[in-house]
Amino acid sequence: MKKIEAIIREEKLDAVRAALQNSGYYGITVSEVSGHGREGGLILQWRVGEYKVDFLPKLKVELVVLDEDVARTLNAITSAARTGEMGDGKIFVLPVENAVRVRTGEEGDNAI
Amino acid sequence: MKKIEAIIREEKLDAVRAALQNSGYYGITVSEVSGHGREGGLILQWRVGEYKVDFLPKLKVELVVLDEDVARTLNAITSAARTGEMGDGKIFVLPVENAVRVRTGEEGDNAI
Amino acid sequence: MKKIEAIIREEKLDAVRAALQNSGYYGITVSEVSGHGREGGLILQWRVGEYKVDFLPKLKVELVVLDEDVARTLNAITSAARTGEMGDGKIFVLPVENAVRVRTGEEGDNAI
Amino acid sequence: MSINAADTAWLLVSSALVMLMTPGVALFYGGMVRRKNLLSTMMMSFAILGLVSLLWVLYGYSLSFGPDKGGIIGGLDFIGLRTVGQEPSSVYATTVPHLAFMAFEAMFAIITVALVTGAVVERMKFSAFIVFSTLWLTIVYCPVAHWVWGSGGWLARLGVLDFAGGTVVHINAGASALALAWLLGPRRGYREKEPMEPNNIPMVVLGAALLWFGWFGFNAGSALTSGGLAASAFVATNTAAATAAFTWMLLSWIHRRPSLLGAATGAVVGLVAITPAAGFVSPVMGIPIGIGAAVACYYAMLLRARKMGVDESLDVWACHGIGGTWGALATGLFASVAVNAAGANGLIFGNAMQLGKQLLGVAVVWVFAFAATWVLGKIVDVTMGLRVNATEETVGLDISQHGERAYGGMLR
Amino acid sequence: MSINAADTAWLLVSSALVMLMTPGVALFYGGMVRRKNLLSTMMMSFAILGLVSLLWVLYGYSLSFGPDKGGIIGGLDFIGLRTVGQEPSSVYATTVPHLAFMAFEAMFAIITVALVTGAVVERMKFSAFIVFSTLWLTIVYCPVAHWVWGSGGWLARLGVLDFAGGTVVHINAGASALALAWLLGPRRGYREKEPMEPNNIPMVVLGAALLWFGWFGFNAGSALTSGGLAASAFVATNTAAATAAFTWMLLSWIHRRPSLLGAATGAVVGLVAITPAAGFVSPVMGIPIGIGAAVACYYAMLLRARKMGVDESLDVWACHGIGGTWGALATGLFASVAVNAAGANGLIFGNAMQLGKQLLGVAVVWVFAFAATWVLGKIVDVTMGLRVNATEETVGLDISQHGERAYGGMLR
Amino acid sequence: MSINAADTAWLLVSSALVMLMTPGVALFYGGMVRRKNLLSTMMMSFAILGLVSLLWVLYGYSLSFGPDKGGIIGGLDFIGLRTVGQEPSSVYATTVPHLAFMAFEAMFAIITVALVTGAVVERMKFSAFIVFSTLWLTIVYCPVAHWVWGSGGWLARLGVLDFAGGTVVHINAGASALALAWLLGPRRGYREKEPMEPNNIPMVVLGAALLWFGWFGFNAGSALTSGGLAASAFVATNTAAATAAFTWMLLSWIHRRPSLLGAATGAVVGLVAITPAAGFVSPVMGIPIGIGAAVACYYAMLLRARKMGVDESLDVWACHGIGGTWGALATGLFASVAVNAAGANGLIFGNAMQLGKQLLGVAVVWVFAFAATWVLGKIVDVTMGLRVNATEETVGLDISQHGERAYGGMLR
Ligand SMILES: Nc1ncnc2c1ncn2[C@@H]1O[C@H](COP(=O)(O)OP(=O)(O)O)[C@@H](O)[C@H]1O
Ligand SMILES: Nc1ncnc2c1ncn2[C@@H]1O[C@H](COP(=O)(O)OP(=O)(O)O)[C@@H](O)[C@H]1O
Ligand SMILES: Nc1ncnc2c1ncn2[C@@H]1O[C@H](COP(=O)(O)OP(=O)(O)O)[C@@H](O)[C@H]1O
Repeated sequence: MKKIEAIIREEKLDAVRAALQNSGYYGITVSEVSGHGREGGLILQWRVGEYKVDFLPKLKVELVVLDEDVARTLNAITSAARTGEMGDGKIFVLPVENAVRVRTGEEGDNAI
Repeated sequence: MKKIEAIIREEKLDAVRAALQNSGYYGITVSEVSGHGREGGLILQWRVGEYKVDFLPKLKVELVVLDEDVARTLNAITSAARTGEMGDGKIFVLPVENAVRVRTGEEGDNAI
Repeated sequence: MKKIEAIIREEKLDAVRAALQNSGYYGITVSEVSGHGREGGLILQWRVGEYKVDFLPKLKVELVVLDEDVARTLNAITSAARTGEMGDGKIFVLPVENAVRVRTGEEGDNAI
Repeated sequence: MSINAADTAWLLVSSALVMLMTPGVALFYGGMVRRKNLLSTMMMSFAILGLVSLLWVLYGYSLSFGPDKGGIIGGLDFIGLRTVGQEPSSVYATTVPHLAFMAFEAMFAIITVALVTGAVVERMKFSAFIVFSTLWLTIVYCPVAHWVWGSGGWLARLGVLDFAGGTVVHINAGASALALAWLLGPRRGYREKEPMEPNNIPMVVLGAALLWFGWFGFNAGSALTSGGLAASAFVATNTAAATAAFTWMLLSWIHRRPSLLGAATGAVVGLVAITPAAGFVSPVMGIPIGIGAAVACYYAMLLRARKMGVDESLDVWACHGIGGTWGALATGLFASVAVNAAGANGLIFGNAMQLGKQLLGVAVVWVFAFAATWVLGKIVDVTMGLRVNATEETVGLDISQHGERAYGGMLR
Repeated sequence: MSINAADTAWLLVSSALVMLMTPGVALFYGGMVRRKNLLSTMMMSFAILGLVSLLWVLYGYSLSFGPDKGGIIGGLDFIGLRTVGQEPSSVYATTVPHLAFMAFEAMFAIITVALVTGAVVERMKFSAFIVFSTLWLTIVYCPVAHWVWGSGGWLARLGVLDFAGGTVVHINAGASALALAWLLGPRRGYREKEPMEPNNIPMVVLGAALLWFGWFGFNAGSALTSGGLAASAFVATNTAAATAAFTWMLLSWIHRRPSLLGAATGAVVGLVAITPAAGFVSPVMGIPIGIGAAVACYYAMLLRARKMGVDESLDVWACHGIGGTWGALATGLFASVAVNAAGANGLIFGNAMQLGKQLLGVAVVWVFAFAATWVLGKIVDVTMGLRVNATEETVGLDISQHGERAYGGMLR
Repeated sequence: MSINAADTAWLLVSSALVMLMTPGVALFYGGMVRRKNLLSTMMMSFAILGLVSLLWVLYGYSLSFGPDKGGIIGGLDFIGLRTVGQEPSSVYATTVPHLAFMAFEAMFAIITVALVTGAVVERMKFSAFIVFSTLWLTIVYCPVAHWVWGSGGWLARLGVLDFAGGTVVHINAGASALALAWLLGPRRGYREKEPMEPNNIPMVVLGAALLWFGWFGFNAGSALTSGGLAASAFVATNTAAATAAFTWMLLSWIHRRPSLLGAATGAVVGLVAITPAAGFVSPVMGIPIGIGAAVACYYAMLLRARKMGVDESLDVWACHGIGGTWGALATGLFASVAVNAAGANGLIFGNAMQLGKQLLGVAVVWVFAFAATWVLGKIVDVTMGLRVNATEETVGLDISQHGERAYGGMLR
């Protein structure tokens, strides 16, 4: 099992979800994060003058997949989340040693 | 050391915390996440008609434990978080290579 | 590649960011989390009487770094985030098997 | 009598101000519950604004202010506003259109029911709430309003003074809140864990501000004319609110730190306590009345929270029941015919009798409201059930009762 | 005539109350959009408060209420408030300073333009919005106000009754909203996914409460004097709002669960529907008018959402267009000269003619507002473009149009 | 003289409206600070509402409006409202109860102190704030109010015009804010990083809306009678607010994008600037006064932020100090006895003297307020310390000073 953590643009969530569902994964966990990277920050206005906000809102999509599905899932996310502009985000793959489905107590691959 | 990531129902946090404390872990980090899985979404109302919200509020409980405590901790969380209904959540175990306690600079098992 | 997850005090974000930038990492992802540890909770007031809040606001800083940069990065974060009081937080190091830059599709070390 | 345009303008404005107090209650209470019950709490006040406005026009006004039947209740002559028109009433507020007086009184009935909701938030079934409120308006509020304010009402005839609603509104709401909370039982998790933290204190403060603002209509409007008495009641009101807010702030400071939630609560209890007295006492009496209100309600709240086994969630009893009682008694202490010739002198002006009358009024309303509410609540409980089930309560009433959530967004 | 101080006080207070309604609209609408467009939605109302106040003083009042030119438009005599002073006008509100009447009417013009914004939120370019609003005020609002309310206006002369703006304000806004939403096209993602969830329902409720509060000035203030008629309009207004709020709540309950957003919407449509009738019908008629409003607007909204291909985002048409139409027709049904001698009898008092006149008024304003708005919108579209581009819309108008975000913080 | 019921109704309503402005300030300021200081910022205004209401009744009114002592201060005759009753005063507002005038003036004292808080948010110790405010009311506000508005006050006698508080309220608050901010020093992190982002712009807008609404009472109420002058001041007020809001929006647009925070700020500075002029100038003069206010305050704010080394956090000086100065001078330019016979002609009507008098009034209040505040602040600083310590400031004043947090919840 691997855990896939994708940092994506907020507006790409629907596309990514659809792509994942197409590759058979509907179980995902999403959280609101703030990212800083190559992409420039946001210029906002105050009553007079302006200021820069360094962190931009991003979403972190987490899902655990079977080893054999990693490549497919990465492709699905990558193509769904891409705009080609800076700030499209990153995907990381982490090893997972075990998983448990709380409802049933099933462990390992069955829990996913 | 292993990292345990448990996606649980919001209302189960207290039970999970108590169970963890009983097994000797009081240091935990919790965040608000949104999950989608087998569980159906939420039906909400608009001025007329209704709509479905796909993501349900969940909590992610993260804690790093010693290798020998993994099984015990998993059991504690699983039984505390279970209702038996769809949407009870999942627990994932990830390997951790090192840990540092910021306050003291201690590393490894001592840092937990 | 390793993933560094640092739970820090909210007010230390700027210092940590600066320290990371000095060691060559400007790409980071931050989220608001709630932590419970050795540090006592917060005493708040109600209309009469008071109550204790167990979870304190913390920030989770996540970044993926090259293997050779782990030690340097840990040092940078540790010294920037330290106050010496309880509640300074923890840093965990997790193995990462792969990374993808969504914008370009680059994989592995190049994606960081 | 003929219409005085200035009095009419003042009473219409006052009616609008009192109307705004019910959304004020919605915010004041809404900010103090947990987020999952925020809409449900606001909905109780908002639904009451609709329901009671309507019932008042249909029959509530008639039961309260219709021609007296034996001192107990008003007759049905004003049902559906029959004969309530643009001309003044011959007995109430004789310088303004009868409709204006009716509207002003409607706002009092509305907010009284809305106040009671503070006792039942976070666990009462909405359907039961609507049925209970209808019964309570009819069987508790209308009679008490008639006794105290109705021409011929028995407490009025005995000389009980209640300028703007210490008994009719506040004791009535406070005693009923206690009875209903007792029947309902505590919220799940009450006292097991940390208290239920208020979700939005700025919202509470905004609610308190709208209450304070609207209370000028409530109290100074109760002069029913524009002039010296209204001005006097206005100043008494502001002084009591300010003094009590500051006193409560000091009490919390002595205890720990100056609390904003405390100051907002203090303002409200000061307003409650000055309500029955506003047009009978010299405005500077707002100071002792305000101090007394803050101290009495603060310790009543402590007592309720620590000693009484009842989860009277937002402390309607401690704020309105105790505040209203103190205000009613303070009227018996500080009232002066120099301020209002239609009133009476109180104890400090040598008339101990008045304090006795006030005590009687307080006792009657306490006992009647508590008992009648208990019976009505029990009937609703037995027939349809007062509480939501455990799952509904855990999920929160916003979603379980109303299918809505306060803050929508892409994710949460 | 000489100035009546009580009437003046009442009209000034009413003007202030109506002014507060525009921030009420900002909150009511702001709470219903997605968070990324919250400021942009509020900004539309706030900018209109600035812009229309100014244009009204410069020429809007003159076009609407200046000396009649052929029943069609007012003359330019009042440009820049020339000759509009502290003395009463000889034709309008003759017991109050002309300036007070002017101010009261200004607030109506402002809120009417603000209402239209509900159709265009989340996608209209701010610059285009400002240009469109200026044109719309000048070419749609001012003429219609003159026709119905101007001394000599052709619809007024025909005997069309509109006490406080059923045609001038609500039908005008509703029909224009529909035309403009149609030109603009739907929001990106409209109907592809779940509906755009309201970001803050408590804010919607606060907005509705301020609207209800301010509407007392809107309707009872439209008596232009303090007295029986104002009181009657006041009660009619409150009764209709309450009845419609409760009815809409029941409709949502029948469908699924009692909705707070529904109750708040119901209150608004009840207020809309009573607007043209408030000073012509007996107050108890607020009940049928309120019920009718809730039912008509509820199903109009369902129809719009399910059958019509237009993303009229916050349903200005269903709420104000349909609510205003029902109110205008209900005036033709229920009006009574016993309530207001300056009015007329309606159908139920044997005067079927009046219903015909009302129908005429409704039809004329519907057609004119829709057509003129379509033309104006088209002109703006062709010259400068009505919509933001796709990226701006995706990012949200708060950041793309205004360089601001609603809730700042360390991170998000 | 005898009481005029209409004037009384108008003044009581105006008093209620002005009272609401202080919660308006709480929201306006509260939305602009960082979230960790939101309650603390609101608390400053709310505590002042309590404290100053009380002090005003106890002695503030007497010092300001008691029988003149040498043009400098009022006598102690009105201490504790002695002899301030339901009958009119013989010198002030002689057609309304003396208590009504007292209440109206109380609201001005309250909001003036609340305005100053904008300079000290996010770092001032609450205990020091309470002590300072008490001193400041007594030693700065009351004398200045007496000089300008007290019967026999030396500036009044010299013919300085200030209709509703350009000098007494706004310059007084603005100059004092500057002095106090200077003493306090900047917030930690000020200018090192990005500016402190406002936590809640919708809250700022709601605050601005309540200010605008309440300001009708502030300015039009200052006519102290209901009639032509009140109507004229009402229109001047709305026109200036609208024009300045729109102008500021354009200024931000020229710079970058039309800003909602900017429009809300513009409305406030327009209201500030029209304050001294409202009842002396023709209403259409609200246009140049509004434009001037927006431009002057916009650039003053830029100057303060970029050139002056002082963290006058919410720009009380730039908004109220500069706005009030412009308004006071504009009164000297545009005043006309045709509008108000009790006023004077300004420069454009040939009376250059008046501008000189206005300049004198401005200079006196500037210098006195700045200097006296500096001395009082220094005394408080030396005796008890003005600032919280570094940890308290980092954690935020909500928790460190008040033991509360704005938004509670299960987790954060
Ligand atoms: N090394 C990293 N570790 C963790 N998160 C990162 C890292 N680099 C980038 N990110 C996340 O990815 C987001 C996009 O990165 P950015 O550099 O702006 O775009 P791009 O990958 O297109 O060059 C950032 O906002 C941040 O949240
Ligand atoms: N493969 C997965 N990876 C990450 N999170 C998951 C995965 N599957 C489920 N989840 C999380 O667990 C929650 C519960 O899952 P769900 O399928 O609804 O219940 P159950 O596990 O009881 O069948 C989801 O809301 C989601 O947050
Ligand atoms: N075992 C753990 N797993 C995950 N997070 C932890 C763990 N222990 C502590 N934390 C996080 O670190 C924060 C600081 O820990 P705490 O024990 O209070 O301080 P210290 O490390 O200085 O003793 C906690 O609030 C919690 O978020």
